[in-house]
Amino acid sequence: MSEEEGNSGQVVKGSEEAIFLVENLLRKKLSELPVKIYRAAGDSIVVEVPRRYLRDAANAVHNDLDAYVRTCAGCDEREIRGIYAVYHILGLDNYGVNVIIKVAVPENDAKVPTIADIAPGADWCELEFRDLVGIDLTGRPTHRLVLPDDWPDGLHPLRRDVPYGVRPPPVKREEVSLIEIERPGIPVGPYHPALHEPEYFELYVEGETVIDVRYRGFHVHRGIEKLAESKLTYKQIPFIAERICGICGFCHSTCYVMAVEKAAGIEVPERADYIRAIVLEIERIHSHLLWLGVACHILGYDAGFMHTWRIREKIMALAEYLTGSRKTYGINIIGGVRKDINKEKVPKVLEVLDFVEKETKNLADVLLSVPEVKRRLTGTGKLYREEARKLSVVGPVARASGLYRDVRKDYPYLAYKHVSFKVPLYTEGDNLARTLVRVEELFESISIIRQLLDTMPGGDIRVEEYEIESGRVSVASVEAPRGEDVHFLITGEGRPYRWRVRAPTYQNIPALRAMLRDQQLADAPITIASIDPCFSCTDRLVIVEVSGGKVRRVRRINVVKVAGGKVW
Amino acid sequence: MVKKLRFVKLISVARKARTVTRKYPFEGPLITEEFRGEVRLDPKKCIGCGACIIICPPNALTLHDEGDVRVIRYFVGRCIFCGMCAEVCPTNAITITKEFELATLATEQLLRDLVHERVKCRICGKPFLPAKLLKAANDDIPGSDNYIDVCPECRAKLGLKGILEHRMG
Amino acid sequence: MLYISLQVIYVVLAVLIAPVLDSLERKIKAKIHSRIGPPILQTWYDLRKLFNKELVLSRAALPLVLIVLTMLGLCVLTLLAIPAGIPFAFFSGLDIPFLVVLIASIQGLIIAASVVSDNVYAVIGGFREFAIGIVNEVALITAVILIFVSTGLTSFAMLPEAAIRPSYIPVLVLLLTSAYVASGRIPFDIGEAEPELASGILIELSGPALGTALYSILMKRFVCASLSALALVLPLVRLLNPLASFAVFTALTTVMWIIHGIIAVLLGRSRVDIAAKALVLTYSILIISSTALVGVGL
Amino acid sequence: MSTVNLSSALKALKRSVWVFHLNSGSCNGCDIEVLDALTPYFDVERFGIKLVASPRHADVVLFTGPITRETLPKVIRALRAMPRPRMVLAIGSCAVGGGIWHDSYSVIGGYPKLEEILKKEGVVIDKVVFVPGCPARPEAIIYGVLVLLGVVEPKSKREVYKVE
Repeated sequence: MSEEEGNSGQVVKGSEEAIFLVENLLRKKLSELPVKIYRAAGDSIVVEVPRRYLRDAANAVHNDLDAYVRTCAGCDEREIRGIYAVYHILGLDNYGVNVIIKVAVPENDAKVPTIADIAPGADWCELEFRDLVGIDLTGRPTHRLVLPDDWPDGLHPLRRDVPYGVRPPPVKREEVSLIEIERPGIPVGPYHPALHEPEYFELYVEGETVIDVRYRGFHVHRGIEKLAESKLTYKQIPFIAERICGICGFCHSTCYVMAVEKAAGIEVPERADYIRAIVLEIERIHSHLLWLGVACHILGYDAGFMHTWRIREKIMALAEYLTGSRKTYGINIIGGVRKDINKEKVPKVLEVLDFVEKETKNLADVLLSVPEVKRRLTGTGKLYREEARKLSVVGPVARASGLYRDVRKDYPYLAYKHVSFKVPLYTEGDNLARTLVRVEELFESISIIRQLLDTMPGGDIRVEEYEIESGRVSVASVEAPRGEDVHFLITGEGRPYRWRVRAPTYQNIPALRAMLRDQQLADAPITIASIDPCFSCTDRLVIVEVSGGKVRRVRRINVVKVAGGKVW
Repeated sequence: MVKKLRFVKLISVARKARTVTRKYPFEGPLITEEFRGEVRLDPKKCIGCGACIIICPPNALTLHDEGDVRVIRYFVGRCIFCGMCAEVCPTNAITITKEFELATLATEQLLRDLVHERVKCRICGKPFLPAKLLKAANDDIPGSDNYIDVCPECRAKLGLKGILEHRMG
Repeated sequence: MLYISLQVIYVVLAVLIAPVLDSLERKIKAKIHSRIGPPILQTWYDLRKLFNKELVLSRAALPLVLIVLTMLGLCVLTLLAIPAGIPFAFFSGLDIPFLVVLIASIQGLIIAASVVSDNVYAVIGGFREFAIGIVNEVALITAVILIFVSTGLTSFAMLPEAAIRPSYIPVLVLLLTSAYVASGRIPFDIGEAEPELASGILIELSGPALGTALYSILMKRFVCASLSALALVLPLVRLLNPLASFAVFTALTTVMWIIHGIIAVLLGRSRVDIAAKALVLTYSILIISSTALVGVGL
Repeated sequence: MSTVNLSSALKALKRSVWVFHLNSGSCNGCDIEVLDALTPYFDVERFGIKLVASPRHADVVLFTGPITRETLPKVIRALRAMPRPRMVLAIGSCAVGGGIWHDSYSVIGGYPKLEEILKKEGVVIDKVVFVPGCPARPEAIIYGVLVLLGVVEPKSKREVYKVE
């Protein structure tokens, strides 16, 4: 537990009392800074601070109040106030309250000081708003993070004056290698059997030991945020949100509708909250079974893959039976859900849950008893607690390294306050710990669904009429299978003015470098898979300092030169 | 020792589970009655209002006003099978089927068009809205019979002329 | 005369049913995965398709094809050298040393393949084969030699004595394990570990070249299965008449192949350093115990 | 390299189809359904279908995703690495019609748009089948393979209704 003064043990997280407590804490802590503190929608407090005091405010909230970096968003508000704005969203897990540090950036001098050295977790999202909104960063090395390589400099898609369908001609960028590496760089990707998505890891090895990792992602950047701000309407966005990721899509669409409902103050009927929570947990079960199968396949144990997915098929059919589609459920709409879980469907749900529980229990201990699987999971891909805390990792990766973080407990939402469940916690931080966390979570989800089905109230399932006032700010978060999924929203006319999605894998990829260093090459695929990466959610690039702490400016490395071989 | 050989238990897991393969296409697909498949537009009920076109997130349903015809084109290839069009259609002309065997050799085979005849304006003769839409609008708005078949521009002029006459009266 | 014809029949049989055994193995693996699995002739269909495809070869992969062809030839030669459950020596006079040289050269070829290709994955795959190959080759060769020493055979033409000596047991175990490891199945298919190295050495080959490579791997597996069958059938050769012991030998080869397949399904893939350490440990124990027992003359 | 007569190659292919999974920026809904087709309930191995690790070994590319701008050069390189006969199964509404982000700045817009680029690059594709779905069910993918192999005639036809 954190040592921050005035433990909030007795305060109900996310309640009015907690928000009031945090507000006083902020006023006391930031008393000497010229700040404006006011309540935003739901459980968030906005701290407006002038640009030159951003670092002090961030330091106070992140280090003194022990807040976790959730995300940050740049926004082009020149139409409204003639400025760019940067929002840093930090979460106080102990109180269940979000603190949004807002900084106004003048149009002609679009620069903002970095807080990546204070809060390393914010490293990537800073680079993102530098790419997409064009707000530069001072006080740190910068490089391109999100935009494709052949994208011209100076064209920032998330600026309001750039049309969403712009297609600039490709710009040839020479591949300069500033790192003199004579050891072979092993390209893992973009098309590699262990990775079912195009991402690109370059492992620098000495013999079979990985000495360093270079990751180049962003193959799946589809410009979703730009489409949502310029083409799609409020009603259509849940369907694009659901397709941010093909495994945890429902988390994104739930997070989006909750953000809009919180901003507009829409009262969602309680039955809809229950249905959303049930379908979220069904998605967690299918996602964890899927991951268990893929992990077995990577370790060469195909029987494990086949049997876990045999069990998972029942959950996919159950999801289709409840929502109408195997994966893209499409039942989330602003104000509630489109499909009801009526009485005669409940027995079928319970029957499938019993089947999954029984089968997974005895399959799990067969899987973990296979000598190779057990041997290659233990002790590989270690992530220590301090490193995990520094990088603000989320989900099973955090819970396997001793960080007790679960959005369902820290920032209670939907119907989770009515159910009791245990959050598995391990401290070894290796691949086996992450596996065990996921298996235990799976059984917890089954018990959560049973409790929800018992206590589900009657009543209708959606609100038809609602008013969405523009200019309101809100933050919503959901515990996706891979971790905390945070959506930041500023409402606008007919469609959101700014909608920022921070998927869980976004926080976990930087931790990969720590896990992969000095490990065996053969363990790289299983360690990469152990954070259960979902690149279509994330899509970011990270630059890795060469071992030995020397910081080098790195451009794209021409793999062919380094490895001396031809990559097909 | 027994704990070491527990992985052999896999044989008993497999024997209990037996072979679960569903021999598709010889046996039926693993489908439930709630599955949302291809969407079908019923020509008899459709009035060409375009509500489904506005709501369709991937623009699979598009509206083309060419010459004296309004085409409502449904491109199955881009459809995401969310079923929102069926929900917003005022005349329930859109039904969701269970069809998923849609593979084809060319994307043209995935187009479904509904062609509406557009009514020509009584004054300027320019085609503007489908007949059924005008009829539906006429039934809803009482007393609109005399200028229902006039295109928006002419109707505006008529209205303006009416006001001028009234004021100049 | 009978012996030569039996031996030739055996080799022809091997060439034909190796792919069938492979699809049978895939079928059994599918059953354990609780699914149907491919038809029995699936591997033949695969080979037929591969030989109809276009040959796309990068300049560096050409020598690899040569290696694969020589490997195929060597495997067939080894099958000729192994007495098919009958007291017969195809290469009379030099039969045992010749068998040992053939087995060593097959392993050597795989190691050579690792140096040839310049694709990064193939290089890494090759080095892994190299590591496992070295350890395993030593074990396999000592096992083959010890079999004949402990049964008092100096040439295949002689009839081995029926009595099973206690020293035969560790030798048998040594041979069975090293034959299994040589067959390149999980947990020791590390050189071709599909999820990590995108099928290692084979990554560059396509079409007919890939077809020959896969076929040569099947032939190598058949050699491993028949070596294991040979170790099991040797004590019986004296008791049965030639035809019966030939039948038993062929049956045993197929049974050994199936057993290899089942073991592969139950295990996961090991890592090259763990596998190498484990193998060195087990082999040294077995070799020391068997040579000691044989030395003492038991 | 050597010219291969396509007809005999296609006939030989009916019973043994090696597929390579190429994700060009998909949300991985369809990719999971592609993997699902290998698992016990659908078991495409009974048709002789096998997932292979390198385009060099593949006959058919299971193409998913709307081709983001970043993956375009790598997609072309992977397709060029395949030996002939080279066939593509475009799976999912992203691959067939560009999906919900078909006109975004960072997306090419599905396989039909890629075909023009491939012609310019001189990469010949022998046969293409489009499998709609979001995600395309494993059975729909199997049906797509059957259409690709010519075992089944495609049911879906272009329809034009006149409204009187």
